[in-house]
Amino acid sequence: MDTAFFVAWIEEIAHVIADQRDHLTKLDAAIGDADHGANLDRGFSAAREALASADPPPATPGDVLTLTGTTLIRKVGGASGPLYGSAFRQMGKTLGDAPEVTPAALAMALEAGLAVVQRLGAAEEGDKTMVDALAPAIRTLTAALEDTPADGSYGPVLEDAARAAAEGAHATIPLLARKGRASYLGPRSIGHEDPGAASTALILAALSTTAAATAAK
Amino acid sequence: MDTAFFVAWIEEIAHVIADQRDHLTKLDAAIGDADHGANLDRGFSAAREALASADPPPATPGDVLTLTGTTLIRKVGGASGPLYGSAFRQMGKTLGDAPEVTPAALAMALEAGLAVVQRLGAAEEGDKTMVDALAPAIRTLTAALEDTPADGSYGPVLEDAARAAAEGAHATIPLLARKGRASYLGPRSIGHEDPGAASTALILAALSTTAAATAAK
Amino acid sequence: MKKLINGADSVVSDALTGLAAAHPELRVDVAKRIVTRAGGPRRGKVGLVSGGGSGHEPLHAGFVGHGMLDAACPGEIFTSPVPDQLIEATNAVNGGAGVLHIVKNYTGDVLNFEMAAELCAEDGVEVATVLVNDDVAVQDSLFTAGRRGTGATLFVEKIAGALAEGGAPLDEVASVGNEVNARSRSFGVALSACTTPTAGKPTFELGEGEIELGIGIHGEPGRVRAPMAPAREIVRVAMDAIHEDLPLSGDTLVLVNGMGGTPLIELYVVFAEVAAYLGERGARISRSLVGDYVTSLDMQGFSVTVCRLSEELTRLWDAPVQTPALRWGR
Amino acid sequence: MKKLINGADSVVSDALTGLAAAHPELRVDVAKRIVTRAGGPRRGKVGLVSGGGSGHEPLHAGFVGHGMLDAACPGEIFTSPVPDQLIEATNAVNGGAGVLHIVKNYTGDVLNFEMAAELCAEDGVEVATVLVNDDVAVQDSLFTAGRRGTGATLFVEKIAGALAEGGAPLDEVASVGNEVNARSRSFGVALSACTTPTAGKPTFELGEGEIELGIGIHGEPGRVRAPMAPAREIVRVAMDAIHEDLPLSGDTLVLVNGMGGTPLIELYVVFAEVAAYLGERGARISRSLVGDYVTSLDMQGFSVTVCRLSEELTRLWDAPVQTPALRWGR
Ligand SMILES: Nc1ncnc2c1ncn2[C@@H]1O[C@H](COP(=O)(O)OP(=O)(O)O)[C@@H](O)[C@H]1O
Ligand SMILES: Nc1ncnc2c1ncn2[C@@H]1O[C@H](COP(=O)(O)OP(=O)(O)O)[C@@H](O)[C@H]1O
Ligand SMILES: [Mg+2]
Ligand SMILES: [Mg+2]
Ligand SMILES: [Mg+2]
Ligand SMILES: [Mg+2]
Repeated sequence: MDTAFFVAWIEEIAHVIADQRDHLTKLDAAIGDADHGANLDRGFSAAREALASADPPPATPGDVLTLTGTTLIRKVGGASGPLYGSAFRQMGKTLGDAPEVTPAALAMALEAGLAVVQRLGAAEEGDKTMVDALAPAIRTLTAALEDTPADGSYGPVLEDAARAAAEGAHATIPLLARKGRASYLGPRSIGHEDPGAASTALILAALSTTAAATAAK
Repeated sequence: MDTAFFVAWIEEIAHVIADQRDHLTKLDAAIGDADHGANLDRGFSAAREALASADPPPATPGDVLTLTGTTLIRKVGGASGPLYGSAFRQMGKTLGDAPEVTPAALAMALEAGLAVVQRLGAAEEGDKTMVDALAPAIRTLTAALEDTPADGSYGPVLEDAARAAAEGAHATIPLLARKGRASYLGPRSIGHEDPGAASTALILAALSTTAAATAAK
Repeated sequence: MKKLINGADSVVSDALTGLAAAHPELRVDVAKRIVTRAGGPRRGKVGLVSGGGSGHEPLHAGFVGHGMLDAACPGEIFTSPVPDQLIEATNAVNGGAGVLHIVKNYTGDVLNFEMAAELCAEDGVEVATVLVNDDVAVQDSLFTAGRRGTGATLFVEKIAGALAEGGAPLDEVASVGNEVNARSRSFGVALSACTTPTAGKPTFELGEGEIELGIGIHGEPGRVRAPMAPAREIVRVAMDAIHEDLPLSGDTLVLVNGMGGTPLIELYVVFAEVAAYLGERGARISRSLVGDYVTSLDMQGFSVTVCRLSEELTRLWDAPVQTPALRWGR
Repeated sequence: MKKLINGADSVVSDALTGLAAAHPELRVDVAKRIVTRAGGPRRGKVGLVSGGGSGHEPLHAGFVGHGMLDAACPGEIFTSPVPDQLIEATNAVNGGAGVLHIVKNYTGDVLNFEMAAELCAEDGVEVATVLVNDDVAVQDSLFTAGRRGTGATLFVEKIAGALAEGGAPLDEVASVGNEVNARSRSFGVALSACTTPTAGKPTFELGEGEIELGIGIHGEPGRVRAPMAPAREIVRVAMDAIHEDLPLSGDTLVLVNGMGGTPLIELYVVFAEVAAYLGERGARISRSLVGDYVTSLDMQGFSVTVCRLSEELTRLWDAPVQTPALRWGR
């Protein structure tokens, strides 16, 4: 996966988040404050623009993710801004200046991003946050890497990871929230999908979509 | 018509206004400020209590109407308080200390009451106010007096006056208001019955009811 | 209808009880419904009395205090006070220099104040009256009830209050009040109707895409219903109506007033448009207020009031005032 | 949804434009969304910066001025500001004595302020933080997000602001802020949900006979839904929750706060009940505020905040303040 791949990923995220903006807002209206869709839409469309207009353009996958993270921090606000922003920045840092990223390196970067989210937000799995989508996705990815086909095609692996993220998001429905705004609702948070987990699932789905599109070329 | 008759009239007014309170409020909500029912209910139930607890009790019809008017002024507020209050006070004054009131004297008193309403409020007939119910009622009464039966039974005469008031109230529906709050609506006041005209019709209906009840005894 | 009340009949008394608890600097007679300054009348100072129906808070009780009113008489919701209240308040604040009645032009208010003024005069109290009628949405003629008194009431109470505080005689205080009224115009817009506790439901129904233009402060519908529009366009309708009646130029005092249910953030959006409108016409906002001052229960909407200032009026506006709802300089 | 706006995306900017037009004593950077005092920082005075999502007006921009905040950073509606804003504001108000961040305890606010504080510290600016978490409706533990910051924010900003104005050093200003927070508790009740401009419809639906108990200020539902009840009973629920957490006695500062869509007359009815409740427990209301101070757009409802005063806190509360929404003593 090269620099263009990562730019394509962020563009795909911006696209799918814009598309699902109202859905995310609706999820946040139920157990939060009805701004998650608008927040991420503002953030990722700014990231897409930042990447397009960066001069010089980002030279490495690490540059792409770092600039994305910085832009999210600068544009989103709320809880998701610093969390996603720091995660992307950490991923960028972890990738360093490698021009090509292997699935294994990507998994490590995601792992580092998750660690930052947990350091900042102190959420454990099961607390009904974005962590509940990100953690299982990474686990699936790491496990699948062990039997990646020799031809190095990582499409199916990322597809599995995206599916795990979606399942993780779905599995937040019966949970009682212990972090973020939803926690104020106590038991009334039960029965609703966490908006941040849902957006994480979209971000991982975008990764898989991007891989499929790249493979198709 | 003696003192007891006038006390009975005020009691009947209090009764019928309480009964029609929501209806009057609804009329006032359409082209005013939704308080006419509450205003008159407060006023006439206070008048009934004032009459019941007056010590010494009112000795003449004039006393009854004066005390009623004073109580309305003290308890109602709004436009209808001073208008109805002054009208009743003026009627009381006009009747003087006569112990018995003839239909002719009553007509004169009502006439004097109307004059006060018009002096204070400057409304002409056709301006969509209580004047539009009171004026035709008085005209009917005065005209009918000329052929009151020799036995002095004034029931049918008062019934005619009440009917004229009701018709006058009904006839305010197509009018454009030129006085009171409804005038702020301009042409949008058309199509609604004036609440004050409606309450005047109730007051005259109460007069006729009281006469009928007295005659039945 | 959901309201934070104990019952429709006790709203006004309960609110006055709360007013008394919150403002020890006021004397609140809950039973008689008279709010005065705790200190009593000042010898030789003209007393200012205002009043009107309840439901317009902070008007008028929230404007009782140093530099503004001496007494307020709240009536029932949307019902003018009765003469007894006004007479008692007039006597309570009479410091021997006479009393000014500030009356919003509604038939009920005018009649009840007139009765009170007559009786006070018979008792030897000198009473003058300023009639406030600033609402350009309403046709003004001898053959109508005339224009309503709305936002300019606050201006009149503040500026006449400042002059009275300075020791001016009754005729001057009345005349500055009349001047402020003559220099002021208002226009109101509703996004929703209000609900009185006794009626229990909204006085009119507005659809999702409708607004009322030219509303008053008693929940009555406006002159016309119009389609919902961006703030910029709604403000233009309001300001055009004002500007047509009183060409706007020079220094102005501007009140962007919430009707009770409108968030402050929206009032500031409106204020930005009012400022742009005035700027385009070369008028200057030299003093302003943004907030809920002359309300209509829970109605959503706003009114804008503009007063063309003179130097003297500006000075009086700036004079210290210390009331529950308006305070500066002390 | 009907709102007095030009569009969902421009609400915050348009309102800031209005704020600038209405308050020449403020410097409003509409593009960067930073509101400071027009004068710039005072050498040697601790700077106070607060901020948070928009939609809570007058909080925080309405509290910028002498004796209170030096800067406010409004975010998008209900979205905390971003670090850039906070860093720039911190630098703008740094008079060399360090800067206090007053942060309401929400994950987003905490994280963004933390990032800003870290970067400011790296740049050599001394930053201290007071975290406000007064809302007793929310469970407080290490394993939750903790209690929300609501009405006590105003108390912290006023009292820390007064101390800073007097020239106290950063640690003392921070410590009085923490003390105010520790002595304050709040509880909120909604009669209706609010509607954000982007969502376009209410965040939850309440039936004609239902209310939400224990709500925050972001339109989130409360802890429980309950049947509508008279003001007296609703107030008892709120005050019991506060009293259980912080036994009420002695001198208190009480805020009865409207959520944005509640008429003032109802807030005074609520205040009367709060006063009766405190009176029964032998506590004294020695200072108070009634009105819309920490709002949630157009939500109908109220919150009550009680702070147990000391003599020193009372003195600081009484110190002069001159801001758009809170003003006395000058
Ligand atoms: N402490 C936390 N750790 C991890 N994720 C969190 C935490 N707090 C909130 N989140 C995530 O952030 C999402 C909400 O984001 P958003 O609505 O944009 O911000 P805000 O809650 O400030 O309005 C939640 O759905 C949750 O997934
Ligand atoms: N100038 C007037 N002359 C005669 N009647 C009037 C006048 N103004 C108002 N009214 C009557 O008063 C009625 C309204 O009374 P009410 O609702 O109690 O007072 P308010 O208008 O002050 O709320 C109107 O329906 C009308 O009949
Ligand atoms: Mg949110
Ligand atoms: Mg009426
Ligand atoms: Mg009325
Ligand atoms: Mg948010």
